Amino acid sequence: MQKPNNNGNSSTLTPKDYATDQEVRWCPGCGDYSILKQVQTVMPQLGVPKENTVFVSGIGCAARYPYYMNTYGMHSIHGRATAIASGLKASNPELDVWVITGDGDSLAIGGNHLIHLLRRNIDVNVLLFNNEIYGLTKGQYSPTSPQGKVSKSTPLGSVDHPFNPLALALGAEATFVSRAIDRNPKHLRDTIVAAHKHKGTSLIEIYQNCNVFNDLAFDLYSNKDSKEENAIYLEAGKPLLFGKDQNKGIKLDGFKPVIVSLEESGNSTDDLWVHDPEDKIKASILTNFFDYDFNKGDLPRPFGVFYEKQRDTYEDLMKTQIDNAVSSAPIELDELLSGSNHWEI
Amino acid sequence: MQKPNNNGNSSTLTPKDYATDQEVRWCPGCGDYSILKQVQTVMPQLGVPKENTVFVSGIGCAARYPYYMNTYGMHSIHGRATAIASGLKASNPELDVWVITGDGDSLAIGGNHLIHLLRRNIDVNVLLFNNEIYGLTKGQYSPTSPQGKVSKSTPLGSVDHPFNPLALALGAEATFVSRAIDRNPKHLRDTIVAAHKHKGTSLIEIYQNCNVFNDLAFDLYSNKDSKEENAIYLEAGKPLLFGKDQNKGIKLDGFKPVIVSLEESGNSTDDLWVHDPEDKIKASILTNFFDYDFNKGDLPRPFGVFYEKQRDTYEDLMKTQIDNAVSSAPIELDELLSGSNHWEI
Amino acid sequence: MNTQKPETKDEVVILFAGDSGDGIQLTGGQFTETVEIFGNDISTFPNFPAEIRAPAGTLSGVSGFQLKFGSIEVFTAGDQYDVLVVMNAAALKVNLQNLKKGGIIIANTSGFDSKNLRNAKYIDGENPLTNQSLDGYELHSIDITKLTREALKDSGLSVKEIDRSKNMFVLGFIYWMFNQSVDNTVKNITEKFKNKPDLAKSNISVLKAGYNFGDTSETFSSRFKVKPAKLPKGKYRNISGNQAISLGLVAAANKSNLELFYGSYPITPASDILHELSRYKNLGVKTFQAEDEIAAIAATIGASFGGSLAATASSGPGIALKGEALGLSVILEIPLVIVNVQRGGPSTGLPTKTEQADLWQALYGRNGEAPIPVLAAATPKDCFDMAYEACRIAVEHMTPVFLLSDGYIANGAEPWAFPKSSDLKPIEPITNVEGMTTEEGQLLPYKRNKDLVRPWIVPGQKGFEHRIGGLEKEADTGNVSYDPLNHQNMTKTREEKVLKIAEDIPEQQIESGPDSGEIVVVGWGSTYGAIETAVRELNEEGKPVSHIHLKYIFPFPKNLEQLLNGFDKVIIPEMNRGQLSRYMKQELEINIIPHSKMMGLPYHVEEIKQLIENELSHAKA
Amino acid sequence: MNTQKPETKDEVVILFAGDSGDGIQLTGGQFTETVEIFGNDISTFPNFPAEIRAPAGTLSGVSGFQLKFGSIEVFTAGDQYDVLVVMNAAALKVNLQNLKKGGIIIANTSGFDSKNLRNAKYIDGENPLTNQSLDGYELHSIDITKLTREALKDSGLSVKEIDRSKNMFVLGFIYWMFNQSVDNTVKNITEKFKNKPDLAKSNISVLKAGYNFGDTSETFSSRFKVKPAKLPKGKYRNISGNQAISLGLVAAANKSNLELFYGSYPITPASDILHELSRYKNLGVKTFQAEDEIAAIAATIGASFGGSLAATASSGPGIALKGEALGLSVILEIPLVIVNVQRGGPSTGLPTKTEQADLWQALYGRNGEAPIPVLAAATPKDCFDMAYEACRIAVEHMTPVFLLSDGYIANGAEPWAFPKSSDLKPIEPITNVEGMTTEEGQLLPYKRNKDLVRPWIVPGQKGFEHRIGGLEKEADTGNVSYDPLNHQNMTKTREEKVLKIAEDIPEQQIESGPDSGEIVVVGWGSTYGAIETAVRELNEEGKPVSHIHLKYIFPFPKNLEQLLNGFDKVIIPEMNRGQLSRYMKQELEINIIPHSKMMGLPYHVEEIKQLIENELSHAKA
Ligand SMILES: Cc1ncc(C[n+]2csc(CCOP(=O)(O)OP(=O)(O)O)c2C)c(N)n1
Ligand SMILES: Cc1ncc(C[n+]2csc(CCOP(=O)(O)OP(=O)(O)O)c2C)c(N)n1
Ligand code: SF4
Ligand code: SF4
Ligand SMILES: [Mg+2]
Ligand SMILES: [Mg+2]
Repeated sequence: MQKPNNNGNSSTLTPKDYATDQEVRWCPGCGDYSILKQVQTVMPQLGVPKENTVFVSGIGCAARYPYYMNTYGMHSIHGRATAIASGLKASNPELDVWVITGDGDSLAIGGNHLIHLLRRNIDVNVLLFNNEIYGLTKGQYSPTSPQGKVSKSTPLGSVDHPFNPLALALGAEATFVSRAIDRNPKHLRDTIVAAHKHKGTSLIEIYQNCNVFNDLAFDLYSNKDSKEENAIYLEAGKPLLFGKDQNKGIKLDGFKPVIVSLEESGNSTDDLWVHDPEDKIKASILTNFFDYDFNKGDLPRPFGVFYEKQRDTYEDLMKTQIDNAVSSAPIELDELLSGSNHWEI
Repeated sequence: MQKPNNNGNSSTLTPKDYATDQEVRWCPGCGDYSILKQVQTVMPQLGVPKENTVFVSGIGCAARYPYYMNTYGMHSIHGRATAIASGLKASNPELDVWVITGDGDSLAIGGNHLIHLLRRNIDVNVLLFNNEIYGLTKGQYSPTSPQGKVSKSTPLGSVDHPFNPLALALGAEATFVSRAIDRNPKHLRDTIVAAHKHKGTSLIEIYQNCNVFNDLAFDLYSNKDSKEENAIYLEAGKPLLFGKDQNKGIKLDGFKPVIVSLEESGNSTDDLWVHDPEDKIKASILTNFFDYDFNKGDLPRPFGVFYEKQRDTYEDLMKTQIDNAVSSAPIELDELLSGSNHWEI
Repeated sequence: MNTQKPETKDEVVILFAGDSGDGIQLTGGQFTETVEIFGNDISTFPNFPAEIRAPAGTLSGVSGFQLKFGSIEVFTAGDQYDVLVVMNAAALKVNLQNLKKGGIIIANTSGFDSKNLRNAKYIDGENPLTNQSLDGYELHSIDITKLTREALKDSGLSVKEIDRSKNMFVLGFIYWMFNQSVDNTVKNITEKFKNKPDLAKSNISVLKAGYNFGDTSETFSSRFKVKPAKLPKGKYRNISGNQAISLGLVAAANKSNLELFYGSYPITPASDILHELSRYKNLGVKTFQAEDEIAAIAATIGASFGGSLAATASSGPGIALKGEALGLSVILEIPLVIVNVQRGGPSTGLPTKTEQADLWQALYGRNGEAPIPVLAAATPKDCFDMAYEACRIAVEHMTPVFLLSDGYIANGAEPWAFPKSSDLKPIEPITNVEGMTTEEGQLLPYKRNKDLVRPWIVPGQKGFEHRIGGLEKEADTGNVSYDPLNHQNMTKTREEKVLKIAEDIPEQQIESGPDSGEIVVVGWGSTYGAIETAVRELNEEGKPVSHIHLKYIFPFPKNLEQLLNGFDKVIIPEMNRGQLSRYMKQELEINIIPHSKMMGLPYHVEEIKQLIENELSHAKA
Repeated sequence: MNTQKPETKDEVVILFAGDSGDGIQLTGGQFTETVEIFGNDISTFPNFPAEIRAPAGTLSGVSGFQLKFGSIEVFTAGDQYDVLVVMNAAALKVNLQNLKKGGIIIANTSGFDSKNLRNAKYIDGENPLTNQSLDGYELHSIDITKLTREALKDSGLSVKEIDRSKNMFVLGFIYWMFNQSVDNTVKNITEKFKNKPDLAKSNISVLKAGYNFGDTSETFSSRFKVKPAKLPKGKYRNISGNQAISLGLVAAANKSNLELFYGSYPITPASDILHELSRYKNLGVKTFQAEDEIAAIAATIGASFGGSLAATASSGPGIALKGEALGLSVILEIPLVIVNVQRGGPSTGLPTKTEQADLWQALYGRNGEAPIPVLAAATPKDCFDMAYEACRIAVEHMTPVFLLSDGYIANGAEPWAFPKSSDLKPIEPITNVEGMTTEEGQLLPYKRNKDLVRPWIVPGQKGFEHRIGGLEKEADTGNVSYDPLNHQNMTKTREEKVLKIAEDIPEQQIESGPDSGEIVVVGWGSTYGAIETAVRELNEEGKPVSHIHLKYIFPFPKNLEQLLNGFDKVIIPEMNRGQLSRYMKQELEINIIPHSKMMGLPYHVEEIKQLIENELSHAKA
């Protein structure tokens, strides 16, 4: 069977080369368009031949994505893209494998495969389009919808407490945990590039607006009137700053994150929490930003790479094991068929 | 349909009343025996009529458990006990529902239902018998087996990075997270009582020795020669102490837990980390104790209640919603059948 | 003033088509309600695009609502349209082929601008409204957009808001055309926009503008009048299949004095049952949106063990996931209703199209010998009866029960002479635990009554503590047993228990046609309407054929074999590759002529007639 | 010295039984190897207790290893034992019923102390070894425990260690009894305890002590000699069904130049395939222990898309979970092998017992029209051939393929004249992409060859980028299509593609008996041995009946119908409630007499003979 090789290079490709002839069929105004565009934009920079790139998705609006990428792709079944990608990458580690999934696809029916992928640390890139709703099935609440959500299936409001996807990922031993948003294309592109660079499973939760069934769910973080006060962008080695003209920061009071105004005297950037994506405990505090309930306003929502850690990938360990076995105890098929204990009649 | 009531009381019952006439069929020496015994011992103290108690299990050695409890019970299918218990408790909140599950049952095939149960916070008690192996199917590695585990299915050692079940539970929005061990019966009983008291899903990870396929996996924490140095028992409001004569403690150096000797001068109990089960971040640090790799010996393994938080249960919210609907917009079946828009011919 | 005399017709098929954003479904629904109240019998067939909202004006974005209404009994939404209402070029392109020769087209001209024409892939922007290509039809081009804007020019609303009400113009116009009153819709609008009187006012004025446009313009050659149908006297309402299933479940819970617990995971076209039931909290209905289909059925198994009337629904792929848990419910012997609202397969297949290809899955899709009764609903309103029956059988025979529906009847609607609750068959849970202990006091939770049914011993009952599970169990005691003979006996007993249900269901009726003869058409599920219409029409033409429609597929009604033996040939048309045909072949000795349609669409009456006539002429040859 | 002349027998059935802790399986395995090397044909049937290790001495803890070996061809492990070796009272209690009248019992007396008797539920501690109840048998009580301890009293080992080798005593004794040499076992022990020479020494001395005990004691009335069987000349090895499946998969990967990717989740009795394959890392085999069965098949779908020969195995309940993903593999049209090692159902059922009740599940257990070829292996060694065939068909016809095995042949073993790799049929993946583009350069990944097979275009090939998925696809291009006629065509094409496989499989053979006649017994799967033995014996008795064994169940071999038409009656015995019978009824016009055995146990030869003779005498009556 022909095997891909990664020697080729894609530097001559342009974003357009990644578009297919299929009509893009998301609702006009859907956040999915931006995400598609950003991925197509960064693809040529990643140095991977187009023919070695595979997009695997489950089912959902988001999951139609592979049809629009002129690479290899599979639009599979609901919730299983992560498991399919696991087999694909483990069997053929030369491929550059991406998973496209929604909040229902990855956290409802596909929750188990997602957490197992994360713990195994197979080197695939997971783009989780979180619109806090089931789009394709026309508007039921999802495992990320806030409690009390009124939806098609919860006319009086949902009673489920939602998942915090990034906290779940950390709990599942993820090695790359990040968040981006459809409406900040530059940051989204940077995050995709960083995720791709990470060797091991990388998860990007992408806030994505479903303008038909859950419009403005993330408006606070994308609307130009509110985003500066409500979104904070994390950069490794940099203090946690946000607000208009970066006039606010976050400080840790013990384990408790506190907002400080840099305009008030006595507060300096030096006291602020400096982002360290290698610190898992700090990453947990960041993922829990929306759990803290402060008197003076909520904490801003963090975007960027929360956590990154190097750990052997499943497929590398598998390969090493096989290579060692092949070289230390080589065997031919005929030897295997005859077994160690045969006789003649 | 007859409904249970909780007015009865069980104070006249004895542990023996909870035993059935079925022969207990675990391997001689299996840790499951102790767990069965501890549960039977505390049952009469819980104030729940026997007939209102239900044990639901999946499949595995552990999962044979309901046959040995003279209560209502269901030995269901692999991985689904948590989901079955969810429906049982949501439909019939008067019942006292317990889930018995193994590490494979709850974290391999049943991983998704477990994390969804935890986020929904349905008031059931989950006893997760973790023996770091698939016992019933005779010895394959499980999602909690350490990397490199040699087992029936991994003759050269497993390449999977394992789950940390309690970290996963915290990431899944659990409200009661604890650990106990088969070989410390008193502490196990206390933990069971505390878990039962908690309103919401309570999870106890119970280290359980499978003496046939994974003997001595937790020997460090149960062997009398090593347990004092390697196990630490958490108590709310108390400093973290362990070692022979409690001569060592744990201090936090920033976010980093450090072992200090109380015999050395300059170290006092006052500097030690005081256990606060309401602090989720500290609970995360505790769950990650086996990730830290120190030069001077590893951290001891914590046992006890890591985290506890009050949050509305799913079934209470569901009931409130229904009660409100029934009282604010009462309706008869005939009204429903006719609909609001009917006509006569 | 137009004084034309309305033409009287027995029945009319009309299709509203346009972009999803054009409010097509709403328009169709309103019109349906109005003609129903007027007394017509109706049958509807909404046809959604596969995408949530494909780009405006494109072929894949066309949404349709088909309606047949008549003064005679109506069984299908019709094969071909008398009237085609199109809001844009794409809607015309997609639907023209099914317009009757000489049929009427009502087209919104502003939906035919150059962009629309391009999107609809009309070559070089050729406009069908102006290029004579529609000469064979009665074409009425109206600039609905413009007229709507004009009607509301003083309303103070934005253009976007105004454009959103152009469906009201169409509706008003169609009311005029079919001689119907706008009153019911006026009432509905007023109610809907209770808190926004401005919007109510503007919508009503556009509605009336549409009506008035018909009344004042002189373009129209024909105006229809459809007399009320001769439906039996009684109280009626409109109902879709998914609504009817929901009501059937609620009614069964009510009549059996049980709480209804519904566990489900959304999937097209079954989700509406979840939506519907979640609105009945005021009847104590518990709906549980699970994390997946396995959790959904597992939760219902838990709820059933806990004493609720438990049901779950899904469509093919979701049902596939429930197979293992179904086996558990079989061996536990607890009541459970599983609804499969079928759609096109295999795999994700054609998720918004209808099909009947999951019959085998229902009959056989589990490991081991795990017999489960299978029922199938024939029409939207029949979904009520069959859901009720599924519950009754589940509860009274302590067994999971499959109910098959499909996308066609699930979304389609018809008038329903709804029953009084007091007229519904009683449902009696087997909760009597007397005699369920041995003399030594041992509990026997698997001791059976004469129907081989064990009792439902719900937790909470003192002294009846017991354990059930998925391992083979000893007869009577329910204890785990590996005994070979016991396994053989239990396997047989579970089978016989299900077979005995044949004693407890109605005998098979003949829907139409003689009791015996040359040809009978046997159908199941949503092919009902097409077969019944075809058979009636042929009977009227003096061609004696009969129609038998199976609602109980496993077990069969007791008299089925005997009935079928009265016919020489049994034609079985199915929207699959012959699943009922093959299943019947293994059960009965009859001469079966299978027919298969796998197009994601219901059978046309003409197709069935053709099928029968082929056989009739064969006979003559 | 005992100088008795050994009695010569054609075949002997022996059952070793005791606690799981008694090393029964090991003893059986060693004995098997020895008699095989000697040249006997054998058939084995290990029978494990349901619990991992039930309490010592209890009825539920009895483990058994049954072996039939003979100088004639042996097809089953035998109905009744000639010799019963029991290590304790429970083992006797459980197995006595199947000992032949006058058969030999070898009992370890220390396994019959009062505790053992109580555990085995002998009333009031009555000891069957002493109370004359075994008078009809040839009873030999030996205090094996004591003799073993004595043999090792100077070894320096602890009592616990010593007791663990008492199975060696039994083995030595039985070697003596059957006139076999201890040499092979001595060799094996030496190898196994390479690094523990002490243990090797002690085990060997106990083995010899057992042999010598036979040789010196005077208790024995008979000593057997079974001559070597007249197996065809060649090289042989011992193989179990699960081993054979593993080797079949590896061989197929090797011959097709593909990497083998095996994704699975453990389940009895399929887990051994995972265990076996995980040992072949040195052949590049990738095994993926998934988090559940869904992930297992999903990962194999990924691996297949990625160009590996992908396989998964499970047993009934796990297969139930794979239904949805199977549908995906059907519509994707990618190669995949799915093995079901069946066990007793429904639900968890009888997990350690055998059954054939998942045939329907394999044929029908999916949503939509999703045809999948179904093969079934007949004997342990046949598992190799059929696994190889499953791979060949999957790869050359781009389809998932089901292979059915069951607990009986999976764990049973027999001698196998293993092939040379160069003699295996070639397997040729359809990877030729020439002609798969239109003139305009559009890729046509669903363009088909004459067998209707599309090409396998593995990622990594420049210029062949394409997307596949679970939605219905347009012919040739594979683009998503909702077109009604296309769906009908694609549905038919997928079916025809599978039906065409009938052209590529061997014609059906008759195993034994005349080519036509009154009666043929049709079997599938593990009933092979019992049927073949019964039919041969009847033929020898001058009663002409035939045996046809189906290995290709869907599609059937082309000539099957014609073959069957040569017989008046077709008897189909199955370990289910008649699944093949019913399936054949829907496919063929033949006179079927179904027979069902649902006891978690294989058919006995006598049962099959009885069945046939009943029909024969009916014929006469
Ligand atoms: C087995 C199965 N169950 C259910 C469905 C129906 N279904 C399709 S997508 C979906 C959820 C979509 O939500 P999400 O993953 O958040 O994607 P979005 O549409 O919001 O992008 C559901 C329930 C299905 N296709 N298959
Ligand atoms: C659907 C299904 N898949 C697989 C199995 C086989 N199986 C039974 S128990 C088990 C794992 C047991 O491990 P664990 O849950 O850790 O329980 P333990 O036996 O160790 O107590 C497996 C794989 C099954 N019974 N059903
Ligand atoms: S329904 Fe929502 S998520 Fe789906 S395409 Fe439309 S806007 Fe996007
Ligand atoms: S196999 Fe292990 S876990 Fe199972 S009963 Fe035996 S000792 Fe216990
Ligand atoms: Mg979503
Ligand atoms: Mg375990």
